[in-house]
Amino acid sequence: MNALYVICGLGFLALIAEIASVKKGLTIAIMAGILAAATLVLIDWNSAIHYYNEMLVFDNFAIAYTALILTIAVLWFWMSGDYFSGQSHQTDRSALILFALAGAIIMTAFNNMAMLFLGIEILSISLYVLAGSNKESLLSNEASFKYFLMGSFATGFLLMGIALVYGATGSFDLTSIASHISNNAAALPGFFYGGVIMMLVGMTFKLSAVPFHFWAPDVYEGSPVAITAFMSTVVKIAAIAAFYRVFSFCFYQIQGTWIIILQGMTILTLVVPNVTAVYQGNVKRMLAYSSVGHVGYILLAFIANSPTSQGTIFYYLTSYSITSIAAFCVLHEVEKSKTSSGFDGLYKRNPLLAVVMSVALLSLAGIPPLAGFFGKYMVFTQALNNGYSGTVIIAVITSLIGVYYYFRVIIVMFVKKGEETPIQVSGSSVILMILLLVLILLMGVFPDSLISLLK
Amino acid sequence: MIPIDYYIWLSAILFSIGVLGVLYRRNAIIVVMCVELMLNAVNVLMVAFSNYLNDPAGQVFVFFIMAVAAAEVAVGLAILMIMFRNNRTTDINVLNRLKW
Amino acid sequence: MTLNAFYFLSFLTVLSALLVVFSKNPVYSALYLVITLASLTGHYILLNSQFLAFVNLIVYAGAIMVLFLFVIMFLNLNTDTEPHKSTILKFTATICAGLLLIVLIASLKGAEQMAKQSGPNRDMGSVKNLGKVLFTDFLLPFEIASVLLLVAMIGSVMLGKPDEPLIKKPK
Amino acid sequence: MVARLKNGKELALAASVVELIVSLLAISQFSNTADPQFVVNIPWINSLGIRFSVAIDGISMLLVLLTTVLVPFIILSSFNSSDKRPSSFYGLILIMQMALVGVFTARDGFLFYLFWEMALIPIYFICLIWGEEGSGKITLKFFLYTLAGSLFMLVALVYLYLQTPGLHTFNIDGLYLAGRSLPANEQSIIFWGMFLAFAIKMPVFPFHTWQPDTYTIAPVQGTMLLSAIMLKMGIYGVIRWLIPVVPAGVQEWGNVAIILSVIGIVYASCIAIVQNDFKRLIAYSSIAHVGLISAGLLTLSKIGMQGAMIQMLSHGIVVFALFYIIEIISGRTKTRSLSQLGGIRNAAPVLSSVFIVVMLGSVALPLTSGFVGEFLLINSLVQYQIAIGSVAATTIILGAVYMLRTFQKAMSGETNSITSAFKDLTGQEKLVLFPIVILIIAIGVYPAPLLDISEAAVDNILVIVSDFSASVK
Amino acid sequence: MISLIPLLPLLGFLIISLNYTRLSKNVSSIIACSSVLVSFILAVFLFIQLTSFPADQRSINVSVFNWITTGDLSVSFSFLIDPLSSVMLLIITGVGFLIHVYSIGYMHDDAGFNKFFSYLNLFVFFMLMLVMGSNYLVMFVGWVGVGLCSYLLIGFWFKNGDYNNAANKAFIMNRIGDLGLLVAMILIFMSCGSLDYNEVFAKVSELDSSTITTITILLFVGAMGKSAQIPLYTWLPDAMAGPTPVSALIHAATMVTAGVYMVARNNLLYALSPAALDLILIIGLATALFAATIALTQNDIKKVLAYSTVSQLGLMFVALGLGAFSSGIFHMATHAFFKALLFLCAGSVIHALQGEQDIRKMGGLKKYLPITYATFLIGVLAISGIPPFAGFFSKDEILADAFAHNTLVWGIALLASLLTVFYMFRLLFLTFFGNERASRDTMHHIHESPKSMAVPLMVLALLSLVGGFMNVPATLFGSGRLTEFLAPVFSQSKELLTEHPLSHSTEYSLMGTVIALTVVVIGVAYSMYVKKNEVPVADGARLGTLQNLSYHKYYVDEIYNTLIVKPLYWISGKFDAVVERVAIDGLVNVTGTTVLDWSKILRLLQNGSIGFYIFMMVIGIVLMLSITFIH
Repeated sequence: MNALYVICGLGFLALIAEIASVKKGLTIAIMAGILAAATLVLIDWNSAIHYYNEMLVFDNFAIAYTALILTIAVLWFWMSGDYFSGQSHQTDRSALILFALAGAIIMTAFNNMAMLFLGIEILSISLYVLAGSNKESLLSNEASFKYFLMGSFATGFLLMGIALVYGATGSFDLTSIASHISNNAAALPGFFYGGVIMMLVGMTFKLSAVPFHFWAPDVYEGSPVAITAFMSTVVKIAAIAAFYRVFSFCFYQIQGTWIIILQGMTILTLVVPNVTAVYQGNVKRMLAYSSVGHVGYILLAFIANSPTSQGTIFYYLTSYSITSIAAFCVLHEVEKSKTSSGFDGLYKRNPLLAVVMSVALLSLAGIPPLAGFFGKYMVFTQALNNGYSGTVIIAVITSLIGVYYYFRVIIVMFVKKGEETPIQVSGSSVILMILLLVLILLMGVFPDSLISLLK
Repeated sequence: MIPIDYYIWLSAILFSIGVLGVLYRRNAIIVVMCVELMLNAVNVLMVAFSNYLNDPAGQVFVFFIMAVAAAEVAVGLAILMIMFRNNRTTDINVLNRLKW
Repeated sequence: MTLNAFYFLSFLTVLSALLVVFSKNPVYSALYLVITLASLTGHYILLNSQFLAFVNLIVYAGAIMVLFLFVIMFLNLNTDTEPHKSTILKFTATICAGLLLIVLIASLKGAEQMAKQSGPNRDMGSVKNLGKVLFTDFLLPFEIASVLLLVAMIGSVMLGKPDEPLIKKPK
Repeated sequence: MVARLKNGKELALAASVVELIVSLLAISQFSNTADPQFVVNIPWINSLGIRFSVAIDGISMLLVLLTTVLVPFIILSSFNSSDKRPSSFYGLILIMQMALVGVFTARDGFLFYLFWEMALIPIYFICLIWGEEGSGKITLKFFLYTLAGSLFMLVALVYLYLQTPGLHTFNIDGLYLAGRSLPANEQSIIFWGMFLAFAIKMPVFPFHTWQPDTYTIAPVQGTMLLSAIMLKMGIYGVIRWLIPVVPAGVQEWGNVAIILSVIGIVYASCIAIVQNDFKRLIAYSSIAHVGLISAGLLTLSKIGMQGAMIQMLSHGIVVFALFYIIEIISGRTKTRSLSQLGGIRNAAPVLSSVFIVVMLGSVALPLTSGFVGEFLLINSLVQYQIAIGSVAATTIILGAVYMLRTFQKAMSGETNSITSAFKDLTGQEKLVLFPIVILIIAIGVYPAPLLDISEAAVDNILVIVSDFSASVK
Repeated sequence: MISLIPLLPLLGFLIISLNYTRLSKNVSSIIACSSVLVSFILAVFLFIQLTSFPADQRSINVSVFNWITTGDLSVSFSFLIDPLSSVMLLIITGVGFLIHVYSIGYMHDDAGFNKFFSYLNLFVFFMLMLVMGSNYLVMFVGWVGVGLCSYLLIGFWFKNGDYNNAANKAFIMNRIGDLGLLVAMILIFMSCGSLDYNEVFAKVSELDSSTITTITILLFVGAMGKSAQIPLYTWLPDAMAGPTPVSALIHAATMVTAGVYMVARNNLLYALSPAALDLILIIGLATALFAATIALTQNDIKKVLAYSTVSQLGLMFVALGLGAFSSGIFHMATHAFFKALLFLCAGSVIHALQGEQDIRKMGGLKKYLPITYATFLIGVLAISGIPPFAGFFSKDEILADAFAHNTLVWGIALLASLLTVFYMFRLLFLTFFGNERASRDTMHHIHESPKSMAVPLMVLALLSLVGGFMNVPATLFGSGRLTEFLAPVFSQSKELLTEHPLSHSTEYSLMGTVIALTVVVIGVAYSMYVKKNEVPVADGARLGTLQNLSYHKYYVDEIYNTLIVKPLYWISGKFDAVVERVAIDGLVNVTGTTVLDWSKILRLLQNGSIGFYIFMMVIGIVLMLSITFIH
């Protein structure tokens, strides 16, 4: 909760900075503030405090996800410093990002449908704007509008679901809903299940699970790289946290009604984006598809007995996010260099970028001993343990397909001849990339600490 | 007293009309309006339930929905303006530079 | 009596909603939407939620619709600028929405066996009552909603305001 | 046993020599019993039942020895390579060595898998970055193909892991027990899951098509690593992680695997006969040799297993030398096409003599290293089934056919414009090749010490299998 | 001491090959010759030692080290000296030494002089391993090793493509034989649990006859390859590509007789398998006759001798097939003398004519090369079986055995040996008699061979003259010393095989018949090639059908080429081009391209149109709701 205050406060501060014209060092101040918020949230570990009439519950789940979101946010700010500095609307952008973070934190900690709804909307509305923040770019514009239109369409379904669930259970409070379900398991009206499915639609839209993923590749491609990175990391974490809260904490008892749908969606989410990504020439768009594909693995862990998969999902998200940040960091640097050949022969132009990108891609592909491997490994174990052998085989095949498209980028970087002009990378980016590299390796070599955290 | 399922049907019909509109029209503004229709379908259902359950929380929720709707419309129309500025049209199908 | 009113209002709502969708002229669509909203206000009154009814009228029909109309006027949209959709698309759209409706109706059953919670409470929809709930139970969402509106404001301004020059041109 | 150094070739050479010395020290302290020795067993990922558990028994010892002996030579062999190799190249080789040693010593299923994959990464990059034109597509195919196999192995391992009682464990003994307690049909599924990985790595017909292309385009050090050491991972996997884990599966399907391997012998030999690319030819010959090893191994006889062990060493050494000779020849003539070569024997008698010895090792002439293994393997196969054994034994004819053809085309005859200015071996090349030649003959003449090392460990595995069959009956 | 016998040539090989650029020709020839000579002396000592033992104890077993030990397989590197191997040792080292000495002169001007001697030494080493090994595996070492040396020496002049082909052919055909031997060995190990001769022979009587037959036939396949029997004989004539001393040593005196040795070594097994013996007999007869008919029309001096060798080897196998193992060994020994002599003489002729090998371009060399002529004549007489030359005794023994067994066998064997007489005299007459057909230039340079060549010729001639006396049969008032000496080796099989003793009178009449016929044939040859001065027609001229067949070696090479070699290449090519690239790799690639194709299709879903996206979403929602509804 304190973290939420700090983040919102930072948001206002950023707005005031506009008026006070204190733009220099704003990003660093924000990073420091986020770090402080992260510390504040971690202090409450194991306390599970309920705030404001059960509106928010900062249990360990929420704390872990909030801390993760904040950590990734710090890394993100570090990476995308030049998305702010020297750009127009610097403070507006910072404030929007911060409020989006606030929305994300709400999404991890809500205990009331109202908070869920507001959290999602704060996050979404900020992102609609941020996706279009590159106003001259037609693509950014298009991405923004697509995201907005489809997002609000999906919101309609989410709301419809909330309304129906409310009608059936008489409450917006997750705890009461859950207890109502367990008390009246037999007497729930039919429309309640309809409501649950509609909520499923609304939430899986945010997750970008197939068939509600169509926005994702387009929006990711069109948005500025920094925002794409933000969407595929922070937003994804928040969406999954919210999804987990609703469907594992609240609707777990009626799993029978939605699990089969989710299984179907899982398989589709594994297959469709991974297969589609194979034919992509654009690294950013490829990463977008891959990001959608990774949701499939998380969903696989989720459908395989969600209460025990907390640790798995958290680890997967952590490794995925850190790796993605690394990948986007390189992408950002490459796009900044404004050379036509993109990733071609990157190894010759800047070995560090190529190595970091390779490690990131290897991790995303799930090659040991990197972070991504353990994520996938635990997902597979989880699923196998719960009898999802067939789905695991599909997941194995899709991750092979994944290797194919990730490695095409690697090949291009190392083998293809491109421009020879070296790419200059600023010192802070170098430090960041090395830090991320170390993190990816460390998480791969010593995964135990993170796994046991949420066991 | 009007049975609750009437309201559910009404809401369902209204919601479907909203969806129909989103699918049917290509004019972005109308599409946004149709989304508003969907939200209103939810509103009416929410109020009905609230009344039926004798619980004011439902009605309070409707306030939030309205607030969000207003915010969405504001932002959406702003985006739409930029889009019109860039494309000179509000046809949503013109927006397909991002694909494949 | 109330049932008749309900039928009438429902008829009006659905008809005007359909007209929103099918009107060629965006201005008409917007106006039909106003009618829809107005009839929904009627529903709210029927449902004994007077405050909400007025808020609905003011916020939706008043504020939001004006915004829509303003944009439509501003962009000078009319029947001529209206993009055309092919018949097949229209047909499939109708089929799709119809299917959705059927499925919705089919799955939203079970309300008839729900017991009414207790007699209508005259005060339930009153300003006082709602205010109490809003400022006690739903205080945090209320505050958060302000953040939401702030976000929308910043966003709209940011999108609407022209970019300041990135680097000041040297003289 | 683990080294990661990244500073230039001399340092890399030094590191690998140090490893060689360490492994020689290890072998001097090694007692020829079945027990795993030099055990390191520390907890690693507790929550998943994974321990960092490595140890060396006779089987591992031989392969560790092979790795540590060959890597210095491989590094040395690159020293006068025409294009300079940066230090990252050597770094990758050393990482590869670490992973290989890890594979051969791991006593934890997960650790095994981890090292298994880790070995793949450096070799992939070695082949990709320093490979010939068009390496991208081919190495990707290689990577995907082998990864596909190993992912199925991972699934099989995890499945076994989930069968272990209580808090699951990846410990080798736990997995052995878990595997053996499975019903026969499940064992068969596990068998295929794991055998696929091993078969692709070895590679066994018909899973071999990645191999000739990859060998051909890879830089020669990559080819050496791949063929001389890495394919032993597959064979080792069969010995350590297949036969004792799912004995029923092996009994059920071993026959099919043997037949595939034997088909591979004849098939690959035939293809080798018509190859014109020197490297590709040796690649196919490698498939043939490995087919014999895997077939002999799966007869589950002691002779077969011991033959496989000794043949692994021999094949590693011989194939290393062959590829090095190819590298020397193609480095000087800029071609690997046999039809363009010829008459090298006139100009380079030392090279051709060395080639003769290596060739003899390859065609398994008695008193060369190849013979001992091949004799034992064919022996086990004939005992298994005379028909299969006889078909497998045609390798001694077909091997002679393609190797002699190669020798004739490359070495004999009149010199031509390409080979007339051929220089004989330099001192550094001799430094690599002479020890190898001595090894080839030494192992052929006196293989007993090597056979003794693995004897007890092989027994151990066979006892597990026979106990299992006894318990079933 | 016993280990020294093979070790010395090996040392010789190592010293020469490791220093082959440094050693002068003299030094290396001295090292090579002396190593073999010392071996020979040692062998003689050994022989004397052996004869001093009582007959049933003439066997020395020496184990050097444990070679391969794993499981129940235990093979040591060990040597067995018994009468059989002792005789072989003497032949190998003795004839080997002579040929070494001869080579000093013959190869004197060759650039690969040192290499040649190192190979020769290596060959002697392997040949000694072959005959001395006390188990099958050590024999196999020698067996394959001599094949290798044969390969190296046939392809000695490696610049010539044909020579290389010949070398490859020899090696590969030998490999086919090796395969048989290898499988036989494994079967022996399977059924007897050991590879040691003594242990195997002790157990062999317990085995069922079908196993023994399989084993023996497979062993014989090995012998076919090594000893150039039908159908694996075609490499031997081609092997004449090697230097002539090689032909003498390897392809006449020693290596090719390894098959004979091996069958004799396994006499017990063969005695237990009449079927295998019959097979050997048939193959031997067929080879003897077949090769002899080919030799009739050949014009290359070495080719004639080569076919003659094949034919004589066939004759040896006839003896073995008849169960007359000692006769076979006896003929092998005498054949080693006279065939080595003939080859060396031929080498001398070739040397004198600067490499000319075609007998159509020789003639009248009698007066230019008197020593060569004389020794050659002795050789021819020996091979023709003119008493008292060596060949007479050995051949006669075989013919007698054949007659005792079956008249038809005798008839064919006799025919073959008469043909031998004819072509050998044809060779003699065409080379040394008649007109001088060589070019003037060649004749100008003609010279008798140097001493180093002449002395071995004379020694061998002497041996061919008197060699037969080591085993003069009782019929001719001898004591059959060789047979007696070898008896312990064959004692067990002797008991198993029934003998058909011939009366002395029958034997006398047989001898008489043979000698008479031989003289007639010589007369025919003399009239044709000396009186009428016939010279074989030039290549390409029309020949009679039979002549044509014989001249073209019955087209066997061509038949093999069409039936085996070409199909092998064809199928290999198809494997490579079709099965590998199209089928297997194609399948692999198709899995890849299928994903790509699907990717192309699936990305069309992402068509950029919001309307379409929402359509898909709605369809998804409808599906989801209906699934729940159905639930």
